Amino acid sequence: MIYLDYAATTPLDARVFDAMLPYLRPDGVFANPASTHGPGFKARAAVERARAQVAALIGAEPGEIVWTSGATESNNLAIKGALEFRGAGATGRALHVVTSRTEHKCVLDTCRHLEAQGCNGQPVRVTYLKPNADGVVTPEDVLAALTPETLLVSLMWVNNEIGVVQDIARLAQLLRSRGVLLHVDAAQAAGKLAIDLANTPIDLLSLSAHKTYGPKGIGALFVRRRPRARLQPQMHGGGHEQGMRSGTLATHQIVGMGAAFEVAAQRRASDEQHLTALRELLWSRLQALPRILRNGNASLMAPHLLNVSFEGVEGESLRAALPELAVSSGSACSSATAEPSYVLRALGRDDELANASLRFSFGRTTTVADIETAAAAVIRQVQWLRELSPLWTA
Amino acid sequence: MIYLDYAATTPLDARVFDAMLPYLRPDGVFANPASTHGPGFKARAAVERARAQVAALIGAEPGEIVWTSGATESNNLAIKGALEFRGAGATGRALHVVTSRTEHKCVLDTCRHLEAQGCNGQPVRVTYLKPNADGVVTPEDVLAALTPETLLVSLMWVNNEIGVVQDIARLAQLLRSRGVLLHVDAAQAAGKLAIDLANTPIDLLSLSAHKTYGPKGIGALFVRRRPRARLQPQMHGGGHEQGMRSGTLATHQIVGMGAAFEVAAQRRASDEQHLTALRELLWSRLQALPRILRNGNASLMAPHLLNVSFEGVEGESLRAALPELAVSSGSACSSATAEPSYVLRALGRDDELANASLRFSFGRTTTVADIETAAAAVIRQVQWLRELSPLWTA
Amino acid sequence: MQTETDATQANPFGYPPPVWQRFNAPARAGRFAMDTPGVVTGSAGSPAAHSRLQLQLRVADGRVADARFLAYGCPTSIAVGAWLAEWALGKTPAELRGLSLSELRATLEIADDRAHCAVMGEDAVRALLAQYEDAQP
Amino acid sequence: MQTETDATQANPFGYPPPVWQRFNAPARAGRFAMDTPGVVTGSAGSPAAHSRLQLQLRVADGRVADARFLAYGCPTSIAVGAWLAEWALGKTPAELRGLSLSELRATLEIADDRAHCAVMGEDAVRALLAQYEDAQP
Ligand SMILES: Cc1ncc(COP(=O)(O)O)c(C=O)c1O
Ligand SMILES: Cc1ncc(COP(=O)(O)O)c(C=O)c1O
Repeated sequence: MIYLDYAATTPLDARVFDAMLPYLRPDGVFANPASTHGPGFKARAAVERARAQVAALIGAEPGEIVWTSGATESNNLAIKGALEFRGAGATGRALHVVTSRTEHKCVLDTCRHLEAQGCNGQPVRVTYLKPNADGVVTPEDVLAALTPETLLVSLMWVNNEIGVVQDIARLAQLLRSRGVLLHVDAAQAAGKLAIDLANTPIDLLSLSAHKTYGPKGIGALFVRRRPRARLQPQMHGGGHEQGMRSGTLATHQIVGMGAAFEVAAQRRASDEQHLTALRELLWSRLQALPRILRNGNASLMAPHLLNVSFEGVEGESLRAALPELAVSSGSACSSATAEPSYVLRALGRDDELANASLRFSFGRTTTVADIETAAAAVIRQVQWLRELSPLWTA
Repeated sequence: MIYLDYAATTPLDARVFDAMLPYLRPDGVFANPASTHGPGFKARAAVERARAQVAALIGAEPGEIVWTSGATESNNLAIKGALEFRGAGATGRALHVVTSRTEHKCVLDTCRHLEAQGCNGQPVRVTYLKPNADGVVTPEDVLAALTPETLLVSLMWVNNEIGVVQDIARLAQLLRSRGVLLHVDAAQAAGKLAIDLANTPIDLLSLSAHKTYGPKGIGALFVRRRPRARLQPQMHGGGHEQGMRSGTLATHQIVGMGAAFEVAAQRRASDEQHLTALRELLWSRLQALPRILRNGNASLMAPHLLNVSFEGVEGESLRAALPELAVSSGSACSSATAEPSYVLRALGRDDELANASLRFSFGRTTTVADIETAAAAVIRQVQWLRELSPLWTA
Repeated sequence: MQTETDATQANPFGYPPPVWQRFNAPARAGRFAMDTPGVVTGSAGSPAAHSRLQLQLRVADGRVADARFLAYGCPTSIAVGAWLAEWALGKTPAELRGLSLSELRATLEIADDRAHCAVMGEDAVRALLAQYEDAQP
Repeated sequence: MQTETDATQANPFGYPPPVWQRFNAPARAGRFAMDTPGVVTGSAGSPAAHSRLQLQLRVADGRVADARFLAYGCPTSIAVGAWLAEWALGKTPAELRGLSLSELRATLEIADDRAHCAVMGEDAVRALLAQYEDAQP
C-alpha cells in the first residue's frame, strides 16, 4: 500500500508520539489541567508549553491560541463566534460575509447555516466568490464584494483539494485598512507555508494538528489580541480558554500538537523542498498519458498536493483500479458522498471529469520509489481503462 | 502525592492505553476514517467497533452514539441542538427548558446563553430547580415545573461535586408519557451506575471518556432512534456522524473511549464495591473531627465521591495545608475561579462553609492505605487550623 | 494464495466478489478486428449515468462462437460486460433473448443501487439482437 | 535537603516563599495562658474577607518580651500573624507604632491582591497599641 493522502491526514511524527506518551500512560501526568493541585499544575504547564510551540510556528503570542477539537471547530467558532459578537449591535440590514466557493465544507456549511438561520435574529447574507479557472480568488475579487455591511471575510490559505495558495498576505493588508475582519483557514497551510502573524494582519486563523504530523482531534484558533478579535463562544461551560472555548483540556493531545508544530518549524524548509520535488516528479511521470489536466495554478501551489483529472476514464473505476494506492478523489471529508468535487466543479470541470480526478498528497516519509510505483500504476490503469472504453479515441 | 480527584479526571486504564497505541504509533493505523481507501476503511472499522463498545455499556444501539470532543460538547449539542430543532416551528411564546441549579457549568452556561440570545430568534425561558438540602431534585419537582411550552428537561444523573444520584429512571418514564424531551448528563454516571437505555426512555445522554479511564478530549452523545430525538448540528461541516457532528474523527481517541467503556462494563460491579468501601472508610475515619458535614444525601450517592465541609477552617488554608493530597474543592472545572461552589451554595451552605469543603473522589487504583494516609492528613491539618483560629471554640 | 485479510485488502471497496473478480481480470475485453465476419454489435448506456457498454458477438452456424465487450463506467458495469461476453458463448440468438435480469443480478450479486448497470447489460443484448435480426435475410 | 523540583511540588500553589515557609511552620502560634502578666491583645479582621488575626504581646520593662498570634484566614494572613509576632520581639511600643506596611509586604512578598492581609496585620497592631495605651496609668 502506498499512502499518498497526507492532505487527508498524516501519521504522527515519531517525536510527537514520544512527547505525548508521558501524558497518556496510565502512570503519566494525567491530571486535569484545570485542577488546582500539584498534578493539575503540572498538566497545565505542559498545556502552556504547547501553546507557546503552536504560537511560535505562526508568529503569534501564546495568549492568542485557543485550543479546539480541530479545524472544523476552529472554523465554526471563528465564523459564528465573530458574527455573533460583531453583529450584536447591528439592526435591520443583513450581516454580510464574503467567502469562496472552494472553501472547506465546514466553512461553507457554517455559512449556509447562518444564511438559513440568521444570527441573533438578524438575517445573514453570504457572497460565495467563484475562483478563476486556476482556482484563484484575488484580493481584488474580495474587495469588489465588500459592502458596508460586510463584517467578515473567510478565505482559506491553501485549498485542500487542489493545493492552490491564495494571496492572503496582501488581502490581509487591504482588509485591515478597511476594518473588515479576516478569518483564514490554515489547516493545509501550517507547516507548509511560512506564516508570520506578527506581520500579517489576519484576525482569526484556524489550525489542525493532524494535517501536520500531530494527533487527530485537536486544533486551535488564533484569535488576535491587538487589535482584539472578539468572539462569542460556541462551546459554553466552565470558561476555559479565556471564556472562548469550554471543556476539559486534553493534555496529551495538546502536547502532541505543540510538539508537531515545533517539529514543523524546524523542518518547514526541508519539507518544502522534499515535497515539491516529489510533486513535480509525479507530474512529469504522468506526462506519459495524453489528455490529463493539472487542477489549479501550477505556479501557486502548496508543495504537498497534486490534483489531476484524467479524460476518458470513469472516476469510480479509476479508484477501484488502484486499490494499492491510498489517494483521495476530492477531499477525504467529502468523499463519503459520491458526488463530484464541488471544488473542481467551481474550476469549470464537468461532473465526469471532476469525478475522474485524483488528489495525490505527499508527506515526509514519501519516497521517490513511492512516486515511481504510484506513477507506473496510474499510467497502467488509466491506459487499461481507456482501452476498455468504447468511447475512447486516442 | 495521593490522588483523590478521580471525578475531575482518571488515568488511562492499562488496557485502554494498549488499545490506543496501534492507532497512534507513527507506523500505525493512522488514516482518516472518512477516507475511502483501504487504510481509511480500516480506521473506520475501528471507529465502529468502539461505537458498539460504548453503546453496549449503556444499553444503546451503535447507531445512537455520536462522537464529540467530550461531555461539554455533548451537553451543548444536546441542549442547543434539541431546542433549535424542536423550536423551529414554534412562534410567540418562549421556549421553555427545565434544569437544576446544581448542573455542571456547561449545562448552566448553555442555558444562560439561550436565555440571553434566544434560539432562532425566539425567546427562551429556563427554570433552574433548587434541589433540597440533600441535593435531590425529585421527579415531582420537575413535573411541577413543566408548562405547555416545555420542550426539554436537562438533569444530570450523578452530580460531579457531591455525588448525589437523581432518580432519572422514574423521571424518564414520567416525561415520556408527557412528550417532553429528556437530556441526561451522565459524565459521572457511566461506569458507576448500571445504565440501560433500552429500558429507560431517555432521549439524549452525554458521556465523557476521561471520567471512566479513557482519554481526555473525546466523548459521545446518545441520540435515541426510536422515537427519534432530532437535533440541529452545532458543528457544521462535511456531515460526519449522520450530519449531527462534523469534523475528522480522532481514531485513537475513539478507540480509547470504546476500550474504556468495555472495561467499565466488565468492572462495574467490582468497581462499585471497591469505591463504596473506600468512601465509607474515609467518612468513618473523618469522624475523629467534630463539626464536619457530609454534603448530599448519603443514601443516594454514587460510589466514587465524598464531599465534606469542615466548620471553623478557612478554605484556602485548608487546601494549602494539604499539598500532598490531590483533591478538589468544588468542581475542578470551576475551581480556576476562587468562588465558592454554587452547588454547595444551592444546598444551603454559606460561602464560608462552601469554601471549606473538600471533594474526595476515588478510583480503581486507590488503596485503603491511600485513604488512611489522606484521612490522617486531613484530621491533623483541620485540627491544626482550628487551633490556630482565634474564632474556634471546640 | 490469499488469506482472508489479503482478499479484503485487495477489495477494499467491498465490491461483490463476482464483480471484483471480473473487474480485475475481465475475459474477452476488446473489439473484433474490423473485417471479422459474422460480428454483431450492440451498445447501450446513458450519458447521465456516465456509462456505456458495447457487446460484440461473432455468430457462426447460428451460435455465438466468440464474444468481446468494451465498457466505460463503474466496476459493476465492466463486470456486467465481462459476464455477458462469457454467458453468450455457445448460445443461439433465441437463447440470448432469454437473458434473465434477475439471474444476471444474482450471479454478480448486484445490489439495488447498481441495478441500472444490469439493465444496461440487458439493453446492450437487446440492441445486439435487433441488429442481428435486421441483418437476417 | 530539597531539590528545586521538590520545593516547587511542596509549594504547588506558588505562594511567595516567605509566606509558604511561615504558613507551614509558624513560630509563636497560640495564645498566652489566661493569667500571664503584661499581656496586651489586639485583633483585627473582617467577616467579609473571612479572616481574623489576633496578636498578643507580653510587655515587660517597656519592651516586648514574648509574642503569640492566632489567625483564621488564608495562608498569607497566617504568615502575616507569624511575621508580626517575630518582628515585635524586643521592640518598644513606640517602635511598634513605626510598623511599615510596605516593609511587611516586601518581606513577605505580598502581591496587590493580598494587600488586605497585610492591612489586617497593621490593624491588629494598632488595636493592640490602643489597648496598651488605655491600660497605661
Ligand atoms: C482546509 C481544511 N479546513 C478544515 C479541515 C477540517 O479540519 P479537522 O479535520 O481538524 O476538523 C480540513 C481537513 O479536514 C481542511 O483540509
Ligand atoms: C457532570 C459533568 N458534566 C460534564 C462534564 C464535562 O465533561 P468534559 O470534561 O468531557 O468536557 C464534567 C466534567 O468535567 C462533569 O463532571
